[in-house]
Amino acid sequence: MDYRSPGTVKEAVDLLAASGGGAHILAGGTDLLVKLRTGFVAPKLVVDLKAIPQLRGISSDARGFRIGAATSCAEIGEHAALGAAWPGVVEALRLIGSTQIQGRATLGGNLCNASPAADSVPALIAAGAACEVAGPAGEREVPVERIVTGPGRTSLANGEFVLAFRLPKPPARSGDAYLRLIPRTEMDIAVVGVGVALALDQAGVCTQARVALGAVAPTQLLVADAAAALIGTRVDAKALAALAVAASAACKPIDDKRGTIAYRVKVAGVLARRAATIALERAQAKRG
Amino acid sequence: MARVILSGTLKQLAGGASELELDVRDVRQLLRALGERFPELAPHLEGGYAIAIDGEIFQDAWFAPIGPDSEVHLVPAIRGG
Amino acid sequence: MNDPKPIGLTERQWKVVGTTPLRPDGVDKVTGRAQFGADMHLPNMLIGLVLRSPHAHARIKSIDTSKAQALPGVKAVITSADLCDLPSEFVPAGEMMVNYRDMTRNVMAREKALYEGHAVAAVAAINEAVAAQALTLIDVQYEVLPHVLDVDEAMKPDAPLLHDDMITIGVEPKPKPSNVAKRVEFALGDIAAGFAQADVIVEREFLTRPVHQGYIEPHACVASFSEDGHAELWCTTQGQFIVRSFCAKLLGMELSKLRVTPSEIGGGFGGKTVVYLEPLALALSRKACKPVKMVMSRTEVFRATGPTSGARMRVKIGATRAGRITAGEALLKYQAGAFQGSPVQPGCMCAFAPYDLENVKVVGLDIVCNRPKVAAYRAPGGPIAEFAVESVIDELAKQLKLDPVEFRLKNAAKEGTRAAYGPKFGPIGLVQTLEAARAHPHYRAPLKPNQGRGVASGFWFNVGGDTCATLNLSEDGTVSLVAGTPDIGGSRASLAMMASEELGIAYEKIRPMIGDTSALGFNFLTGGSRVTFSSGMAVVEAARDMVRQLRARAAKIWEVPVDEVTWEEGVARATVGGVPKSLTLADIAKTAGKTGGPIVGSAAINAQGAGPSLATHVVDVEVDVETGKVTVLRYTAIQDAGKAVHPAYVEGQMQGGAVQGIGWALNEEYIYDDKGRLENPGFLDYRVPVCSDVPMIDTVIVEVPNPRHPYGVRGVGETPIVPPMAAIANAVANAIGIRFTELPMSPPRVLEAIDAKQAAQSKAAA
Amino acid sequence: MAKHHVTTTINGDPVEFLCSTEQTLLDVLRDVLYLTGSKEGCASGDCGACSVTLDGRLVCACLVLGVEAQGRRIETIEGMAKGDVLHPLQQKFLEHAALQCGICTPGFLVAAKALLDRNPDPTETEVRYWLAGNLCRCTGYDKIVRAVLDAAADMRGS
Repeated sequence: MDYRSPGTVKEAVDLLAASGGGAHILAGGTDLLVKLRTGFVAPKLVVDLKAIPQLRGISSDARGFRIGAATSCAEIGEHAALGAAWPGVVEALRLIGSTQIQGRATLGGNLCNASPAADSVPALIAAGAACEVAGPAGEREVPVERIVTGPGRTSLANGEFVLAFRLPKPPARSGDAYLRLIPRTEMDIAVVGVGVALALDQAGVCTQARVALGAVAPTQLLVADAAAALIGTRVDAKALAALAVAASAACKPIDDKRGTIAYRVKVAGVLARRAATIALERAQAKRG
Repeated sequence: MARVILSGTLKQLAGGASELELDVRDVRQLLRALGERFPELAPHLEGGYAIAIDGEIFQDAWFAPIGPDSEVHLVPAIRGG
Repeated sequence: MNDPKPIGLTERQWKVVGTTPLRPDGVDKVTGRAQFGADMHLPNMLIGLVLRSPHAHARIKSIDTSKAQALPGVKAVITSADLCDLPSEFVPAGEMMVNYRDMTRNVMAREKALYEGHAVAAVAAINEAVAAQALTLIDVQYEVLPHVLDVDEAMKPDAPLLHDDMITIGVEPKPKPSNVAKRVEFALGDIAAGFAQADVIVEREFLTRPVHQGYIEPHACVASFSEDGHAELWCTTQGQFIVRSFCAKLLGMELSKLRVTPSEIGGGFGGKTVVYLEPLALALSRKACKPVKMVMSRTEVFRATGPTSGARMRVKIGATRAGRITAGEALLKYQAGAFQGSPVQPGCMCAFAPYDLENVKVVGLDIVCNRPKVAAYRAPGGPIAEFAVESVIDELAKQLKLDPVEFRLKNAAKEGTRAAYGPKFGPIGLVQTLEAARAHPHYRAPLKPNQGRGVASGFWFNVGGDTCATLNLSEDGTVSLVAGTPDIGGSRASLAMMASEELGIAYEKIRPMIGDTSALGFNFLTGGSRVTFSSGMAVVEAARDMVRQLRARAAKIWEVPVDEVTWEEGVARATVGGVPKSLTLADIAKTAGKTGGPIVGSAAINAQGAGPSLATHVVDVEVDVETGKVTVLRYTAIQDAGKAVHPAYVEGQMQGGAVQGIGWALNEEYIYDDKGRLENPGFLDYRVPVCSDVPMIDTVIVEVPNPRHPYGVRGVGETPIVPPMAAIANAVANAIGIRFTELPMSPPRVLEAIDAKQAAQSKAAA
Repeated sequence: MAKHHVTTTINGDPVEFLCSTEQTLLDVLRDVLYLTGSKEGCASGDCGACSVTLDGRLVCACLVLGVEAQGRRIETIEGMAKGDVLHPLQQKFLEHAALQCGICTPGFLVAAKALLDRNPDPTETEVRYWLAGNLCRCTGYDKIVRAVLDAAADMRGS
């Protein structure tokens, strides 16, 4: 197994394209190294993307925020402006693993590992985030929810990788939140994860909402019915109850070692309600 | 004569005898006496059991004294983690 | 730091015992210098790896190692043919009764692989990569057999048999072969008459699942066999002497040809009282004539070592309206794993031990199934049975409208009480722990909705056993202390403290170490909460032996009879010709060569008289009724230590045991797929408590001295894991009105029960 | 596949080593450089016993490739005491009896130091969540948390 650490996007694209699928991308390594150790993957080549400047750091412009795909969660969590704009996204990515994992794990890795339970993904989807994707055919922008196609599978073509994440500027009077259920307080994989982003008009009526669920289907789900339950309401108890029902109804989970179907379905509704309540409080707090 | 009490599995192996009086002065004499009276019991006594003499538990202690009025229980040896 | 102030009941004025000096091995452990099992490197060392069965139950038709053997860099390949086969009989090994037929088969499968992860072959090669490649070249032909994982399935008439010749011991007439290895029974009084006197009877079924000891350090060893048939073994173990016994037997060696040196040990909790890698490393080294290092991966630790039993139990207890228990009955069915030897017997004995009962009957069954052979885990057998009993006790108290502490006090065992397993107790401290619980501010603190408080008590025997200790007096008056029980939690400190107390010299003047198997006579292992008790007793005796010699030397120097020489606070004194004379220990040490030679105090004992330790725990929980998640809010552990030599380490045992119990109660379990393969062999999905899961664990040390120990010591290490499961179940019942009889109380299980209760309520309302 | 030649800094010292791609930083520290203070408890980032800092960031050495150490700055438990002076955390762990078997101790100390370097006055909850990636099976965490809080107080005072 060889290791390369290209310094430019082109070099990385060429290496990956030339490997014909025999290469594996290394970003934070928190998933890859475990897979290497257990023999789950045995690539001929590991391509470390962390030396490419475009994949590192956080910047903002008129469109919003750009987060390099290989930026560690610890670094992202320390970015005050991002945390103020998208607290739900930041709290989600701060939940990925321990402090030690935070020092290494990246948003690009969390997404492209394509686990249905990845914590950052429902929050990014709810926030309407997109990926800058680089590849042999050049660069393109793809909504986050279009990347993962199934457990361990993505829509990225051979030689493609995620360069960065684009988060829009949050609308006025908006808020987002992410909640997950794990058996312990830390160190677990989400049994259910729910990201909610919503915006209110001046009267406090919800005008926009996005609700995304994790760990309840082969991919994260963007649930239009759940959003519809909030839009046009004051996010009151009745709307929240309807949201919970819609979230639960959207689940297509499996029974596995981390949870049962019945449990995931029920808790998805509970967490959707609780996350929406937090998002609402955050949106209201921005009113003044 | 010491009062010797067998219970559970040992009682079964001793053909149901639960209590007997034995003229023994220490643990080794006790084990010998039991083994002679109940040959089925003998292989189980070697190491697998502790002897409680008047409430105090002895393990692997042949010469622990047994008094003439002692109450003696055979209990499974405990090892712990 | 918080200064532990035990509730002391001893009269003696202590100088060192009861203080909290820094541990002698501490600096090595905070700087990374301490050498644990996997830290040993030798020149020319090979790396050994194990090939493990992918099947839960399979006949091994053939093993072809020729391709692996031929791989460049491979130095040795072994199978079960390289270890001795031994007859099925329980023979004494050191102090344990061991069935070597089972042990040799557990270490390396012979006729059959009996669990997923069962070792079937091993290789030693010049590095890990070559060894790993060699494993893939070993061709094992299996005939996969139906498997059985749980006791109920294993007891069905048509269940697949693990051992075709297993006849249940303890049943007459002899039954036909089954998976039930043994039936044990303990009875007192007349159970039917007892229940006839009861006004209230509670009977419940319980289910617990196996839990792993979860030590952070995986098993590891280095073996080095020389061409002349002598061998050295370094390993992480709770007992270097039992490792020597086991390995010598499995390799067909004389004991004197094998020296075992225990490394620092990274946790054991009972799980390092057996051998796994050690005989394999020795056999590989014997073939390769080079040192061989073997270290388990975490996955291997989960698939092939530990755990303690899962169990199916039925418990029935009756009591009068006045709150006196009239009868207790239990049926305990424990998983043994692939070979007989679950801790069901001690489980039976512990079940009702905290209570003064006239009528008791406990039946235990030891049942094999296609899981790793269980190993001891902290108070082996006790926590399982006492979870069931303490849950029923709580329910009875509720039905009788009695405070649960009050109900326990009405029935608590005390000095003179006949234990359910036969003998009468000496002085024990259950009543004191219950009274301390009742008096604790925790017991009266207010609770909010969905919060509940639970109480449970626990019992463990503690043990003594073969123990040696040596005190070598150096020329400068310092002392090196050699003990034979690996230090798993600070025992070098407590042993040095006892030597200091007895000799009357400063704690810092005594350097304790753990000897290898050539340094001392036989020592039984670190386990059964015996180290501070037994090695402590040996150290005190060795110190007294040294003091006798010191007084004799002083007497010679002063030319007075020895009985005129006193020893106090490290100084020999006598009045010689009307003049008071004194010699310090250092003075005598300086001239020891001239007065008769070096001074060595030693003791070699079989420590008897271990005193049971009892505990009462109080816990507050909060239940998230929408997700089923249980959070521990507050925890207080109260325990009788006899005498706490180093109270901070006693507290540490209580806190650690409580948190292990919290894990057992809430989240820890093995998850198998339908082929009998473990799905969660790692710390990600085998969920031990993490730092943010738990609150501070308050402690109260009670001291009811053990009259059989010179300082009153009882063991303390095991009892703390006994009460937590029931205490938490009782707290959950008080929080949400639902009684859990199944562990762990994980969120899906709790939510399912809450939903079922709500469904039943709305049905009743409709 | 030829081995990689890696130049790095460990505990302030320049270090060179050879490693294959498969070898983790933990493998290199323990088996190549004999810095065995970092422990392997799981090799999957779940126990924290191999905690080190990489350019000041707390990481699990088992989840870093050895070759990634090129040009980086690594701190391990072996670099924590300065000469014969223990770090306040090391001293407080001893005073509070915050270790029993001691296998997790190096990882806890490295992790706790990384916390106090960033946050000199953490709350109990912050300490507990920061250290949630470090498993201890012996102590129940109580004395560890107290030791960290006490060390923090001491370091603020000095």
